[in-house]
Amino acid sequence: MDIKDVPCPFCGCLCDDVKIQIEDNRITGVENCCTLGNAKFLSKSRLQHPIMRKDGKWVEVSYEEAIDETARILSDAVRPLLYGWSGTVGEAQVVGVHLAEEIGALIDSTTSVCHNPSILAIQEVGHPGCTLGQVKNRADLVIYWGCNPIEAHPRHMSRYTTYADGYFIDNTATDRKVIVVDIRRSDGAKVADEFIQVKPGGDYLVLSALRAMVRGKSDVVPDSVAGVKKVQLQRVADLMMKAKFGAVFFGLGVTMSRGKYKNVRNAIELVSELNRKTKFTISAMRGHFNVYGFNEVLTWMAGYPFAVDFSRGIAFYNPGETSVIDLLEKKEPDACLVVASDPGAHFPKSTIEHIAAIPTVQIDPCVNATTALCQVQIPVAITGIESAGTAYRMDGVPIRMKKVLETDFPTDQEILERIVTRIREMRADG
Amino acid sequence: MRLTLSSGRTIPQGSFVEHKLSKGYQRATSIVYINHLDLMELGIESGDRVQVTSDSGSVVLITEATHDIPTGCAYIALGPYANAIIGGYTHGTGMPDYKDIIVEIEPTDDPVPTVWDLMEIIGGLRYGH
Amino acid sequence: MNVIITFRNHENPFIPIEAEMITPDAFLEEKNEICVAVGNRSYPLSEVADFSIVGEASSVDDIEVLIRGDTSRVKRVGEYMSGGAITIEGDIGMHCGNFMSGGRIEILGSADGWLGREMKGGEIICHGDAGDYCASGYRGGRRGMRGGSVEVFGSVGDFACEHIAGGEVLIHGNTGDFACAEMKGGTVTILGDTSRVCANMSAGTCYVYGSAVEMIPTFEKKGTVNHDGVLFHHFRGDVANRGNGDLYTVHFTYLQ
Amino acid sequence: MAEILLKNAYVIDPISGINGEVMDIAISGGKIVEEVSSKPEVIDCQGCLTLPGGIDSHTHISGTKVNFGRYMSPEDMRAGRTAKKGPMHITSGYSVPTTYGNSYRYSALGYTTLVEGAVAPLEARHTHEEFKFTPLQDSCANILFDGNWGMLRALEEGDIKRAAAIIAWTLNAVKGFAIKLTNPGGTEAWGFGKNVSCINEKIPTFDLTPAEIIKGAIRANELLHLPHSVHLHCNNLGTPGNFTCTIGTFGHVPDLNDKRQTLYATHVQFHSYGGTGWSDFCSKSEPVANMVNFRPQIVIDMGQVMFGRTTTMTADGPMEFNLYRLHHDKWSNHDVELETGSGIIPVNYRKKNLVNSIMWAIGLELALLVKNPWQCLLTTDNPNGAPFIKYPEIIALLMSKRYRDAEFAMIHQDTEKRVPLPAIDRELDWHDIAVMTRAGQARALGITDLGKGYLMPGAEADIAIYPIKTDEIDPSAEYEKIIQGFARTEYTIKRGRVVSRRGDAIIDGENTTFWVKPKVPAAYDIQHDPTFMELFERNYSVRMSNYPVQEEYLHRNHCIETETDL
Repeated sequence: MDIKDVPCPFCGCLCDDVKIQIEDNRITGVENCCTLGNAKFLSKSRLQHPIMRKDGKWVEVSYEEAIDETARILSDAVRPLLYGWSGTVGEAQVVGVHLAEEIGALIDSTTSVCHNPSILAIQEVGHPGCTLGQVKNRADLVIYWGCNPIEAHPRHMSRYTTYADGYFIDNTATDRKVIVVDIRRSDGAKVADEFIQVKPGGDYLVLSALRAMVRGKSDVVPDSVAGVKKVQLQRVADLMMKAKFGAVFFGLGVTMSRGKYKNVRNAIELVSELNRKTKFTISAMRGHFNVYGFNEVLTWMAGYPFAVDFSRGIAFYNPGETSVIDLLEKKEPDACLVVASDPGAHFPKSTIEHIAAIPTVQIDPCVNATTALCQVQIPVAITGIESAGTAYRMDGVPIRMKKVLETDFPTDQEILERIVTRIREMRADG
Repeated sequence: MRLTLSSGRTIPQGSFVEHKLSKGYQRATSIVYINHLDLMELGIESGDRVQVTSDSGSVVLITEATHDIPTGCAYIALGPYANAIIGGYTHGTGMPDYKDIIVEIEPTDDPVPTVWDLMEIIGGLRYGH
Repeated sequence: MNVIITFRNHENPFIPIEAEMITPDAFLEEKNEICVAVGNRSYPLSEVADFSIVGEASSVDDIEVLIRGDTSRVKRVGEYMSGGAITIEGDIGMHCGNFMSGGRIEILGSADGWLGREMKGGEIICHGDAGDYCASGYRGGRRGMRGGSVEVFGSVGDFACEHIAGGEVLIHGNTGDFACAEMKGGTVTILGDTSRVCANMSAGTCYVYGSAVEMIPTFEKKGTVNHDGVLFHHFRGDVANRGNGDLYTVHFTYLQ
Repeated sequence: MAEILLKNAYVIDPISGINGEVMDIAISGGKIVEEVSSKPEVIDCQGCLTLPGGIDSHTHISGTKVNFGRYMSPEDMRAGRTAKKGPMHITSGYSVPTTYGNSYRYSALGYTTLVEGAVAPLEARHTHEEFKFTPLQDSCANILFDGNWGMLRALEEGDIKRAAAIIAWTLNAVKGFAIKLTNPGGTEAWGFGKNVSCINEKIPTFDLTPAEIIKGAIRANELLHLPHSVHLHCNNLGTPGNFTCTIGTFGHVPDLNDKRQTLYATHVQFHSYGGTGWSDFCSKSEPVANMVNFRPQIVIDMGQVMFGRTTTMTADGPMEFNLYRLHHDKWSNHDVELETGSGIIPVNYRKKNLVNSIMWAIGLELALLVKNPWQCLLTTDNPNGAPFIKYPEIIALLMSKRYRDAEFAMIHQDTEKRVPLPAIDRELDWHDIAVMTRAGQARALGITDLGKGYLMPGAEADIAIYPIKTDEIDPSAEYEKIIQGFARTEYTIKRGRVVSRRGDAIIDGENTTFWVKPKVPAAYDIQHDPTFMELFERNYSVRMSNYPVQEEYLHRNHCIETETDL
């Protein structure tokens, strides 16, 4: 059996044109997908039963016991942390937010370690953006800044930018210019019309220089800025101003390097400035397929996109204080629930040391690095393959993920609802 | 030798992301990409192992030579190996320094640890096998 | 009135205590029970600290609060205070003196992040170091500190005086990265070194007696001036932001 | 479902012709009935003012743009935070509250039905997701067609029926309620950073003028027999001298429907400006109101501005960019491929600011100069003119000349020379207010047949009981009591259940989403039309099969099927 137009549950591109072949409730073929998505659709390894650490050993337990233990851990905690969320759908995230509200928890997502700085910047200066189809149809200049679509979002260029057919673009090969800005000559840089190599940590300075040039104030800019010659900067500023529709995409090279959100802010302000001359948009290359969805859900429910502390009964937000890395680094949480992400593989060592030191429960289909750090792991259906729900593409377009395989595994949402129910029962019992 | 190390996504790392305990993932995330000239100065060849040490920690990695990274810099896929040398301080922003980390690099014959090893060092417990 | 609060060692020293009720203003009203939050639980102050009150006060300015013990994780002390004095013997946690409009806070140790955030008046003196976002604004902020003064004898972290719109700040040591980012008013004096100072400033004045490293490349050089017996390079900017602020620095370097 | 008997209710129900009668209202099965069985729950209203549940016919409460307004505004979020209380979830936000915040606060004001004013079809799924968490009000989504390539291409070809077929398919696909046009043609021009100046200028990409788009959409709307008329945000919002554009637009509107208006023009305050620039900016509420008085086929809403901080958000991307250039504060923009645009900026309307003062006056003038209250409905274009929590103050301003004069004395002193407000003595009465806040909306939206907006047997039991005794208050003098009385109901009843009591929500609630499904003959079913499919295939970034909003998003809903003339 073939199923068409399946959205891919890997990256923020959320390509929704994937074709899946299924035989005997197994995926036997995948078409239109990239290497990363293929690997996910065809993956076969998974955890088969809930497991719990007892006397220094892993033992298989029932779902009921695992959920009981989770409820007990979370009820007892004075500063519980609910982390992850980007690899599941909105319907499960909603239950997570209600859980956090109910037990006075901290809740944060993988946003904290990817585009957190983009959000802080947007909160200072806003965000001139658009949907990806707008770029595909109109952009005659595409700028990838501190991101490498070929490795992180392999179909971004073919679906939405460089190689995509566009309504107003007669010939994508000649009518669309591509600029890449990076500290290293990435694969993306090799196919660009212009490559700007910036010294590590120098993005902010280069962006300031471009803003001054767009304002016609080139005279103040020194001959070289963070490794980039002034003549190249002027050439790029002119290209930007001459474009009919320019689209900037930026990634972790901007958000993670020194200055963090100030880099993003400067990029946004460059784009805002360019809108006085022509049309320009800027967009974050969001990583997980539904990392943006969690930001949306938490925002409409609590008012903030990530890093919310419910411990005082209202929503308090202050990244740097209520965000996951800072909390773990300061050893604040006394219990942790990890859902649909793998901090063990992606957090600095000192912070996961704390995850290992406190009672931690993980809800995830697969054994991963975090498995080693938990007390309990509850396996679930694979979201977007074995369970359906809503995900938000990197540009905010909501897409319904499909269930293409039958499974006996419960969904994230079901497990979370059972945990909430169990906590309420425990409280009612005193 | 002192280099500025950045971490980021790579295709091999992404492909194995659902198989974090596999050899493929270990391989994909334990390679440090260094400019040919810097490798020559270190007196080692592409594929040799190095001890990489920052203010926050130390880990053994496998080198791979490249021209795409300028001298004085190094690159590693994000993952548990990179994390061993990344600190938890976020400058009050919530985002740790995954980029622009100053590291000291020296040749070593020590083995590259497995992902389970890295997790057990910090108090974890491997599952299975 | 003299109030002495001594924080006891807590069972789990890593869980912060939120103590926004500890202000001279709160002790003026007798009936006020001072409560603190420890994680998601709330307790009377007596649960975590011993405290004694000696004498009476007819106005908030008659009240002096002395805080002792391990207070490095005690947050929001002096929030919204309008007068009187708070002295902290040791280190203090985040958000000390948030929104303060009058009175005086003296910290004998060091302060964690967000010291004097969005402060409007009064005085903060910190004898040790201060963390990130000293004398700054809040997330999404347009205007940070608007009045009063902050003096730090040690060094401060990153994003010091971010969004500052008024008041005076004196830092004896160094600052981290992005001091005075988005500055809109007020005066900041840095006796040590600083990095990417005054990025995107629109107005206000900043003096750097040490070195400004990684100068923002979009400031206009206006020559040199003598101030306080020292020769400063005068910059005007940030041109990228149509800014008209003044940055004076003794030394500077660009990242070329 | 429980039965309720309201006793001694002082009822004003304009649709049923009741203007101040003390009566009992029986409720059963979520509806108003002739009588209830022996043991209903009895609520003694003690002569308090009892109205049909409030209906907001133009507000921004759910969806991509609204949520981005929250997302980018932590300073607004912290300005209005409440803790969990009984069944109430936490809320955050002042001008763009969280969904629960919107729902609880609207409920406290007695509102039971809300129309989200602008939804891009591509992102409609998001709006429906948020509707689910706005539990105490029924909801409808106005769907944006101002830059819809499929519709514009059909209009360009002069094929109204094809345009109607595309509208029908889209409304059905995204579970929308009505056709919304925001700055028609302007949002398409904004795709390349341009705008259109007024209704007779050709737009880019398509051989059409805004006037042709508006007229075409109106005809398509009537071919589809949609419950609501075309819902229009005129071109040129917010620019000095735009009143000529507004009047010109109104002049193009035929009278095609005997049950309701043919055009609903929203937030007309923002479209009633005189002057050639900001220096001679002035009110042109008189000519605009006169035009409305002469044309019963038009209904407008006020778009009242109230002083203080708020967040502006609209699909009108180019307008928001102009506003950004004036304020130089944060600016967000979000163009939606093949469909529309949007922009958001925070603003602070200040009494000391002359332009803001004039804007404040214009909204009131429109409400006072339009003779028939059924033709001018009360809105702030929430949150553009002000957050909806200001409605009680607006009601008081309309009912009290003395209050208006007191406020007028506080605003910029030059306002007097630029506006007619001080010379207007009219004071609206309780009946006028009931029309402008519920009955008029129900009729304009075409939802009276669904039991909305009145209190006779057969109606939905959506009822607001205010702590107001009309015979004990002189609205003209005691305007403070008007404000207090309308700020918090004694009871808000939604579909036969008390959902809110003295300002607090007391149950979780479960809303109904209303959407339309025009019955289109096979020849006009665009779903399998090769040209339409190709448009999708080539230009959209999502697959056509993934575009429609699935049934899963509707929860409780009511599909309004219409017969069409295709």
